[in-house]
Amino acid sequence: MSNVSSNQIFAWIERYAAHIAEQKDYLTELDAAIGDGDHGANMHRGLQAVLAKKAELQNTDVGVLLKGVAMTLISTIGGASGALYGTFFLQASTTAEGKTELSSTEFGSLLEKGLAGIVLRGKAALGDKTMIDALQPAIKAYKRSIESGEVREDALSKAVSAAERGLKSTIPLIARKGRASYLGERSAGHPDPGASSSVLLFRSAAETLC
Amino acid sequence: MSNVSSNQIFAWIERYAAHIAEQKDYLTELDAAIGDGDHGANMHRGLQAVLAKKAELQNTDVGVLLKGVAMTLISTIGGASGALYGTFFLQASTTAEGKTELSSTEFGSLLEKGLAGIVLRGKAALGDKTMIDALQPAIKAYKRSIESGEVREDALSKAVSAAERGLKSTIPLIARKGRASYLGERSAGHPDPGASSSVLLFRSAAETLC
Amino acid sequence: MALPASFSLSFLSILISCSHAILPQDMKKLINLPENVVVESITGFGAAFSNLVKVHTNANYITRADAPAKDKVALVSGGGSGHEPMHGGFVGRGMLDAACPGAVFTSPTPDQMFEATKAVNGGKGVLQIVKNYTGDVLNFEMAADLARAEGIEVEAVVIDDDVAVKDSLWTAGRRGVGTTVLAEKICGAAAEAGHSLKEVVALCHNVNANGRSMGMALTSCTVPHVGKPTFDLPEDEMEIGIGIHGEPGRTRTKLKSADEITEMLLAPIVADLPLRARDEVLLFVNSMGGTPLLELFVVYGKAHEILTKAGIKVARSLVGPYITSLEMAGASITVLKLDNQMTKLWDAPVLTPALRWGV
Amino acid sequence: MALPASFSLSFLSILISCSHAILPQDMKKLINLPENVVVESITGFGAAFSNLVKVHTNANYITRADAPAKDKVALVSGGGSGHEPMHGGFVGRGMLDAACPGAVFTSPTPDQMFEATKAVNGGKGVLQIVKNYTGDVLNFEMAADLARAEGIEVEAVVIDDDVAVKDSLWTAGRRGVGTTVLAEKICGAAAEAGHSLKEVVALCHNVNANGRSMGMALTSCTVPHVGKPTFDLPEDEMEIGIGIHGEPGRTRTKLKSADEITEMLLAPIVADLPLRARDEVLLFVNSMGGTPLLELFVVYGKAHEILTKAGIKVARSLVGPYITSLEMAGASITVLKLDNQMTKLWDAPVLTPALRWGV
Ligand SMILES: Nc1ncnc2c1ncn2[C@@H]1O[C@H](COP(=O)(O)OP(=O)(O)O)[C@@H](O)[C@H]1O
Ligand SMILES: Nc1ncnc2c1ncn2[C@@H]1O[C@H](COP(=O)(O)OP(=O)(O)O)[C@@H](O)[C@H]1O
Ligand SMILES: [Mg+2]
Ligand SMILES: [Mg+2]
Ligand SMILES: [Mg+2]
Ligand SMILES: [Mg+2]
Repeated sequence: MSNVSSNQIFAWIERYAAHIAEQKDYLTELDAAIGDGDHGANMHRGLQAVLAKKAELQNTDVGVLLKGVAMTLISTIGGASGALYGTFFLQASTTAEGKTELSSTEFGSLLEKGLAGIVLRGKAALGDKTMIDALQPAIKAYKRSIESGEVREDALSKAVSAAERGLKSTIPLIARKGRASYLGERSAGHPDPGASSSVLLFRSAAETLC
Repeated sequence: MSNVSSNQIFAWIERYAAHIAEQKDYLTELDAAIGDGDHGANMHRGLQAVLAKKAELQNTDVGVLLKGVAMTLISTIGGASGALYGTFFLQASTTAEGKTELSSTEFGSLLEKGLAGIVLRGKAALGDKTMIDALQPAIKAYKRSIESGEVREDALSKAVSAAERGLKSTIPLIARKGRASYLGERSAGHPDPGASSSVLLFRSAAETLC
Repeated sequence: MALPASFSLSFLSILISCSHAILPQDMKKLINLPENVVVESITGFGAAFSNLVKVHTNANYITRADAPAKDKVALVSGGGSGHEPMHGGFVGRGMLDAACPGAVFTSPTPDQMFEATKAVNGGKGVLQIVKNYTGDVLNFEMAADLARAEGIEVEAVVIDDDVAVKDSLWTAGRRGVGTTVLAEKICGAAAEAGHSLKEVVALCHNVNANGRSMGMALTSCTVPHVGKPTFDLPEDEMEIGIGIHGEPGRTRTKLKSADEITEMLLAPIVADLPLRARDEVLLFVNSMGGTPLLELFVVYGKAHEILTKAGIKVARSLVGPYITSLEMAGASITVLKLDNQMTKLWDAPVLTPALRWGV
Repeated sequence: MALPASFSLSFLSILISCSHAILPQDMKKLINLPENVVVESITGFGAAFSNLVKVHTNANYITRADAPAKDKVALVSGGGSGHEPMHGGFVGRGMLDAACPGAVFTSPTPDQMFEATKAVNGGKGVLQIVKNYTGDVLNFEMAADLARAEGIEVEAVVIDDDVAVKDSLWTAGRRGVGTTVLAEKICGAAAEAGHSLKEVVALCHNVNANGRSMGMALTSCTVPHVGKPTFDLPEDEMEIGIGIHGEPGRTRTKLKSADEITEMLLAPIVADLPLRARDEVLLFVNSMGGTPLLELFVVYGKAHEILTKAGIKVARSLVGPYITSLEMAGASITVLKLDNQMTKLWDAPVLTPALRWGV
């Protein structure tokens, strides 16, 4: 199976922007239920800003590309998701400096590094009802699949399923991090907005990186 | 025909308070359409305050009684109607100093003096779309009836009809005085709130002074 | 006694149709009983600003804590409640000596004004600053009669600056709105500086002659003792030229952008004054209550830009909720053409609950 | 590529169901395009208060007109827009050196904070006053990293005073609300008086430790770029313990009287601090935006009465819309237990668009 090219990585981000654009009102509604009703608008603002930089982000190496994505998200989103997704891409970019393509395994390491950044910055753990509940199982599923010799297409497909299960698992949880935590028990019964946008991140990957 | 006693005058005011209490929301609605939506509340506040002074207002002469009504309305209503109805009763009281009963003719003079006070204070004329449009024809009808030898019951009944016609006549008018005047042409098509409360004043008289 | 048929049938039936009970619990308001709201509110106000003002709940009026101020003209204003911080918030050094709050949106009564006048009279006479509403004018006149009967020199200046209303000798004339705040500040400074009653009266007329306002509403407000919105405004409409008591305005139109609305408010003001290039003005952009500062500064920014582009110098500014209509969403713009005296007096120290600088 | 069935059916169908276009004309707001509201608003703000502040629209931050102030600790704060006058209205002598407004109800970004920090750094270090929301905390942390990398000494104090939220080591902890305003005033005075960064940091922790708040809402607000109310609140209900971004609160109950609501807000504050007879406090009664002063003073009056009856001395007060949630109707109460130092610093001169005294 072929490597992931930097053009594909850009296509991934572009697709992610498209999914977010389409779902922004829904994400915002999820956030209104247990947060402050801006997650969709936040992500949309950030990803549109990334698209506006298409010229400078295309046709560079993956490191420069992802660092550009990170800095743009950080400087245009604000809010928890700006810092966290920004950190994800910033840390991810450090694994791809100078590279114009990545093996499936390298891509897995990239994801893992990104997630580690989120955990370090946000200090949340699995089960706190955050984006981590979608990201962590998805990345784990991807890695296990690749390690067991499956093709990237299958690995990504399994990652999407794992992310979705992770998202679903957030529904009954009582939030311990982020704004939803202020609600205490009233946060139970709602899916986490950040976990929803993370599902879309993997969905975009499955649609573009195979 | 018997004279009007000071007890009857008090009964008139009491009845007026009852009518206002019943119609206060309607008067307020009329005022909301072309004014500021407080005429019912204003009149109600004032007349309830008068009722609260029942002990000191009953069993005095008509002059003291009406002066007490006037001062109470003036000090509790505020707004145009407080000053104007207050002035009406204040001026009316000056015609009845020391009297414990009034002939039908004297009662007519009392009304006329009260109206003159309103005109002097508010500087409005017939057709300006104010309480004067109900009061003036009502008082005229009363006087003419008494002068032509009819009994007070009939004179008051004619006064009520004249007040009602006066109220009706305000509907198409463009207001030239009071808050409704700010509306210009948009004030046409609505009855004047003060003319409505003036109809109730004569209705109360017809119900109590015969 | 037989009532005429027309009365008992048509009139009565109209009259009775609409009455309904009002419970305070029906209203989204932080109040107890509607009939107590003004007294409870000014009591709280007095507790919060006891260093600046004194609240008298016998006749409901507010004076400077140090009243009567000796050897200065005293300024008394007042009007219906629901326009806070006006007028109580403007009582203090360099502005009003007393304020008389009426029931919500209802003029105060002569006895309030009379008591306030006696309490602040320092011997140099009393100026009543009256907004041009029949109720306010008539009640202040009655109060002035009472005060004069006790030998107090009283003059009244009626503020009528609302260009939404056509001015005419044959009507009640224009309403008094935003310029009132500016007149109270400027005349208060003049009184503080020792000007005579005659001079302060002339100055107040001058401020009124050079101030013009126009307002608009996006939503209605609800008067506590009424319990439902004063008027209905469909979801996609606004009212241009609204009064501060929810009186209907000039026109009702579809919602427009802040820039367009700002132009609609400013154009008649500029035309009516009229303003010319090189004039210096004070630009006062006021929230009707429910419009947040975030939006108000958008309007201010546009108004500032329009005036500046026309060569008019915005020399002074006031932005915020100063003459409000309870929780009504909307804004008004007031422009005051300044001269040197007015600018100097505007800048003079003021120490009140709602406006303070220079001290 | 074949997507798993569960995804394309259940998940996707939920996701797509609710999207709809938003036109600004749908909203009763004085704005132009929702995406421009913050920049247009701070531009207008800058024009109105050009003598006090300078607005930088490159990275969206507001500094004192005379920044950087030499030889004093600089105070930087910020947060989502929609809480005006906080924080921009508190920039000026004796309070903040810079404020960073984010999008409405969204934390600002690290580059705004970084630019603001550089612009106000006077060499004695910079204190970030941060309200405890994950977004604010994380973005301020990133900004601090950037500033420290350039050799600027930066400390952060996180304000978490909202007793509506249960505090815990395992969660994001309590929200930062009303005490933020008091901390900015008190620490601003300390910085002005020449205190070191270490001292101002300690003081800020002390203010935070002694301040508690709780808020409630009668109505929701509408975020411009969302276009509809953040939450639905039935006509006869209210939300107790609401956050300043429309986050749901502790409980939703039937409407109650102002007196009852005041007790519901004050009791958990008094218990949590805890307050005892003879304590001296600053009582801050805040409007969420849509609640008019008339009502706010009713709440203040009751809160003052409750505390006084409990033997607690209300030594200082602040009443008004200072930390708002756009046009939300409701109020919050903050009580700060005072010591001599805090009282002295509270009284010290302040000259900002929203708070000024002593100068
Ligand atoms: N400490 C944290 N660690 C990881 N993710 C978090 C944390 N706090 C919040 N999140 C995620 O951020 C999402 C909210 O993002 P968003 O609404 O854009 O920001 P904000 O909460 O500042 O409004 C939550 O749904 C959650 O998934
Ligand atoms: N100048 C005037 N002369 C006579 N009546 C007037 C005048 N101005 C107003 N009114 C009457 O007062 C009524 C309004 O009273 P009210 O609503 O109680 O006072 P306000 O207008 O101060 O709110 C009007 O309907 C009108 O009949
Ligand atoms: Mg959010
Ligand atoms: Mg009225
Ligand atoms: Mg009125
Ligand atoms: Mg947010």
